[in-house]
Amino acid sequence: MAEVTAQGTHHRAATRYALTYVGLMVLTITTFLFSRVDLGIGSVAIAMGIAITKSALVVLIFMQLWEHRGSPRLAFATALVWLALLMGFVLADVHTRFPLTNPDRNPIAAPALSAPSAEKTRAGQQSEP
Amino acid sequence: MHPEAIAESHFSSPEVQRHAARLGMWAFLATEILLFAGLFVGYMEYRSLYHESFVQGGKHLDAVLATIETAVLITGSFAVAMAHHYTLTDRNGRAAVGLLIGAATGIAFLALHGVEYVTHFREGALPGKYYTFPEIRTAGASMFFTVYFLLTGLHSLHVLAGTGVLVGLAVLAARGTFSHQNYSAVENGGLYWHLVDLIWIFLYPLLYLIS
Amino acid sequence: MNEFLRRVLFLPEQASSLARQVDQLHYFVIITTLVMSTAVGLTALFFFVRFRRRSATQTTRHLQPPVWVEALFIAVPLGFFLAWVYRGYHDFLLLTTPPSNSMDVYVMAKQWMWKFSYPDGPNSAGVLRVPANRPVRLLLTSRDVIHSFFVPAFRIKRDALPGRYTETWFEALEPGHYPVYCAEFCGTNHSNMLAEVVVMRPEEFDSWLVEQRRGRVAQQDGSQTPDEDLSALTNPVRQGEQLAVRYGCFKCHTVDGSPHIGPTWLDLYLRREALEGGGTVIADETYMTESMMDPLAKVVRGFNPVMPSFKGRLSGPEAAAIVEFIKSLRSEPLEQARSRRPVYEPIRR
Amino acid sequence: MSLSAAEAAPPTRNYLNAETTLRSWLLTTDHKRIGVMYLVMILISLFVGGMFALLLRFELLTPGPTYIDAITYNRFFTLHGIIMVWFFLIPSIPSVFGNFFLPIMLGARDVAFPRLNLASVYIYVIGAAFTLGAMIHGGADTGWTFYTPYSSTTATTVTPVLLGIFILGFSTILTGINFIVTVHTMRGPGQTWMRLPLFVWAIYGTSIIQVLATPVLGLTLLLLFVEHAFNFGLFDPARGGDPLLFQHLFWFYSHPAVYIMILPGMGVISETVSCFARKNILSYKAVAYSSLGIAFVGFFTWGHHMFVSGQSNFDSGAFGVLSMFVAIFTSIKVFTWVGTMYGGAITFKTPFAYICGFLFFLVFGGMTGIAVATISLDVHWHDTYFVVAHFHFIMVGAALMAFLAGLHYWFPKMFGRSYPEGWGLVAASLIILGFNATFIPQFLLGNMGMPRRYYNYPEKFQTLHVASSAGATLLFFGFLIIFIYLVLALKYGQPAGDNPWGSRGFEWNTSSPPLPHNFEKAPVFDREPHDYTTPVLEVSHAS
Repeated sequence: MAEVTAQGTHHRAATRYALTYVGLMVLTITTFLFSRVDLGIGSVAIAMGIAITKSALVVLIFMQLWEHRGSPRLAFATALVWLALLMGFVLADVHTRFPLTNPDRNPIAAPALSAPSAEKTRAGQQSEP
Repeated sequence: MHPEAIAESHFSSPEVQRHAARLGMWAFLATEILLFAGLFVGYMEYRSLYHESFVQGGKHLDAVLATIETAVLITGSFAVAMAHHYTLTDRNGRAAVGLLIGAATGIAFLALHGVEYVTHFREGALPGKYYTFPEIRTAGASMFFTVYFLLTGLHSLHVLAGTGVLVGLAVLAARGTFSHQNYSAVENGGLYWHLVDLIWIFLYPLLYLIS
Repeated sequence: MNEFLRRVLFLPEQASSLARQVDQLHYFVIITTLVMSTAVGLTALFFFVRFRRRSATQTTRHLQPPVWVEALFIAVPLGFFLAWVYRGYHDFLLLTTPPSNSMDVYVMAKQWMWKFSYPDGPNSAGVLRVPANRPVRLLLTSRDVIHSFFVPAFRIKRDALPGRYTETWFEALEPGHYPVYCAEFCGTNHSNMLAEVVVMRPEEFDSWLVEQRRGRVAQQDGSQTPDEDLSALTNPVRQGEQLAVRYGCFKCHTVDGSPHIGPTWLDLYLRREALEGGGTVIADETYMTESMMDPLAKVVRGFNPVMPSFKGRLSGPEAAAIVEFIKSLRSEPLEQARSRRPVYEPIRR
Repeated sequence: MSLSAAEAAPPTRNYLNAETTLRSWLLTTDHKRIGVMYLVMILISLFVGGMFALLLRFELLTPGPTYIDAITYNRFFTLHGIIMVWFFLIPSIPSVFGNFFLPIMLGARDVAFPRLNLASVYIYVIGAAFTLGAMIHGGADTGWTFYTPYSSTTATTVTPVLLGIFILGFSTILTGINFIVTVHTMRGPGQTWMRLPLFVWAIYGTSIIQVLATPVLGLTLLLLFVEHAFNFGLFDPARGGDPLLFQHLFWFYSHPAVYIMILPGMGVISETVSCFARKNILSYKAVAYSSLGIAFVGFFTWGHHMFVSGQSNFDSGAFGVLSMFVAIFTSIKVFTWVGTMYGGAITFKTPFAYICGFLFFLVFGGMTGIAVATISLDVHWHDTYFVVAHFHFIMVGAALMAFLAGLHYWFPKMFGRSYPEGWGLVAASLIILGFNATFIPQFLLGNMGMPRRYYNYPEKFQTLHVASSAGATLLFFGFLIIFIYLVLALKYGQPAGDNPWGSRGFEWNTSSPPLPHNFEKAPVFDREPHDYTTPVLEVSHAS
């Protein structure tokens, strides 16, 4: 762990922080402007991409993860892996469930069961999105 | 003038003690990330179940105000990073100023966010059974605002806690306790503040921008 | 052999088509478990006798096993476990994928009872009549909390989620009575929430079904608790409303939330009421029934105690019907994913 | 060697008599005193939780109501679960033996953050106070799993219980962080990762689980509190919520939590097997890495609690296969322990009796766990007494017996006196016998289809329930005997030397009870722990 002591290296740290700050502000404005333009699925990818770059800047520079190798990085990486693990399995479950176990997507409730004749007609019409 | 920081009796050297404090803080940050992980999972699940309501909900939220809040938090992060830099160069006065600016941005963020909450309360766009907002009527509309209030509520609590920490550190810095040997407290306070900013960096697009 | 092992392991009879197949894997797993744990126990005992300490200062060689021994420690158990889970998942898919020619039955779980209704025929509580040797698909739902439909004899179990549907299926082999339990904790009388699957010969079942449809059978089996949409006479909520009119409850209680002589019934169920003279109470079934019989016991703050007692005038079921009516008065939020009526979901093969 | 009025232990200075004011105990930052305080608190929790277990077993003697009504029974099994899981099993070995022996085994003077260590004690006390308050007020009746929507709509006092466990979660997180940093930064000279005692590896693995799993529990309880109080509808299907999301979040914590309970027990057994077989552990790397293996792979398997809950078939299959991988780490450890006895010099002392019990119950309990994770069998067994018997085999049979093995193995080191060997063996056999009599019938009850958490049950299950209740009383007397002779041994026990078992574990280098700062001069680690190739210096007069 290089202990930052010499005055010179400090000076560079200050400018590095300033540059990161400017970078973050620029990215914030760009992501806001991109959101005004509707690009469909692309807008989600761009927004997420910019968010990841911004968070990488904050973590590596502001939180000095760039200098402190070893166990701090391990702790941060494990937390992200566990986040992905939990999200992956829960979303996989939600998307592959018996369709009727998921909440009702279309606002109109399915017609009530009462008259026998309704049984046949509904069989065709019940299409799951 | 700055006392050579003697390592606490049971550490082998001051450097090991700082490394221990840093590792302990990063382990604590891992728990914070996993605390929000549960809520992000809830957001992703209900977004995939109620896509329509989440899109309309996202549009209804005020993206301009959110952008200002993001800028405020980033400025706070920058100020705290500079404060950490100043403690490394034994300039406690400037460090105190940096920390105070950080705390001020925290309060500003909470104020702006309070404005948002007030508009939602007035409109009736509230979670669960309190949801009486007429414009969005698709299935799961109240679920968007449930997830919105839980995510931003928990985050605001963390901003409040972070502001308290920064004010405490500013008072200590003003008294000149920190030095290039003894800066672990400012570093850990800064790490916590940057993490709070990190979580908002992901909240901001997920809630306000994606359509 | 199968019968012997089933009896030794206290397993209930194998009354469904898949029960025997599931039990075969059960025997294999349990026998390996017994063999493994006794082997470990005996080896430890043998080592203890063989290598007991002979002198207080005895030293031992530093043993390091060859790598293949450690690899064996990993490979052999892993082989067993993966074989089990492969066979287990194969059986599980059979257990949860109903054949396309199965007959549908809707199962509605309610706090502490099971109600069954056939798509185009009768419904009943506590007794599920099915034909033998014909697959039956159950579409499970619940009206309040999570319950779990468990028939030990068929080796099937599936949770019933409130407002959602889950499915399971079985094919009974021979006629008989098989108990049904609720396996997911659901409150005070979780242990009384029993039901029974009555398996009949196919032709007997068909004639029973026809009679049910024509409604000619004078006495329906089990207590007749109709679905919400049937005529007023048999619908507790509608019955409760008419009783409230007859006993003049609406002279003091409103149903739309507006203030009146007595507390409004809108959203009253499970609301925390502040009482006259301090303390609060949650307006659940017990409080409402008690207030009908002895209104002055717990008067809500801000209302004067003028309500007459209905003890002796209101019978038990009538009071329960009025409580059902009060419970149904919930302010409809603008958007609510109400628990839908049973719907037909084509069976994926 | 019966209890004789031993002469007073020579008054050498140690951590117990260095300062004896109450204030010195309450404000101590000495990891040994904190370990002793935790020992007292968790023994009280064990006693209270055990009482609830007995009350439940007596109620189940007859099918109908025996002496309490349904709602009280539901509250009793909820509190039995909560107290045993969170207040006894999770803190038991890490907070007591971890706190006491981790710094000594590393050659350190104290843990990395001593003040944080004391804070976690007081957070435990506050959490216990909230739950005690809820208990007196009537306590929740939802079971320790708090499944929604029952837990969010029941009128019983769920909130203080949630708050109590939420606060307790912080105590576990702080202990976890403390131990991770201690192992990383405070190892003594020459103490490489491959020379760490296996107990330290097990505590390190457990701390990783504590740090990574407990926050998700904190969030789940927070969301449940919000749902119970304000009905936001996150888990309420009527408002579009998904009850299965609660189960996913809850089991994402609770399955790794069962490894928090068993992993430290495995660490204790690794130490005690080496000592009483007087032989180095068979394959050190395999056992050390399987501790980490359990810690990491333990997080991939939570879905096997939800096979019948409406979870998708794909997820059920994935979780079933992954559950098998976490099982091989346990089997590596078991084969290594039994292999360690080969070529050893075994003496049969009380800890060794507990080791034998532990081995049999871990293998039998673990294999029934794999049986339950075999997806098609779980459909029949889920939420029946088979599952109850399985996890009691692991929690009581394995984890509690490992705790007792550790308590007897380290009692001389912690208090300077040795317990009566004869009574120890009597109590051990009573416990092993009582345990079998209690839980073997429950396996058969599960096979018959007797569901869990049933207040009254059909007639045909009664004989097995009576057998199980009889076993439970036997178990209770076993624990009572232990409690009595250990408390008496504190005062009247033979003064034990610095190394009564002749063990080559590093913690036996200090005096017993140890000095306030463990060592005069920091020990140098030049060999593997438990290396018995050279004769032990001090002949143990105990054997």
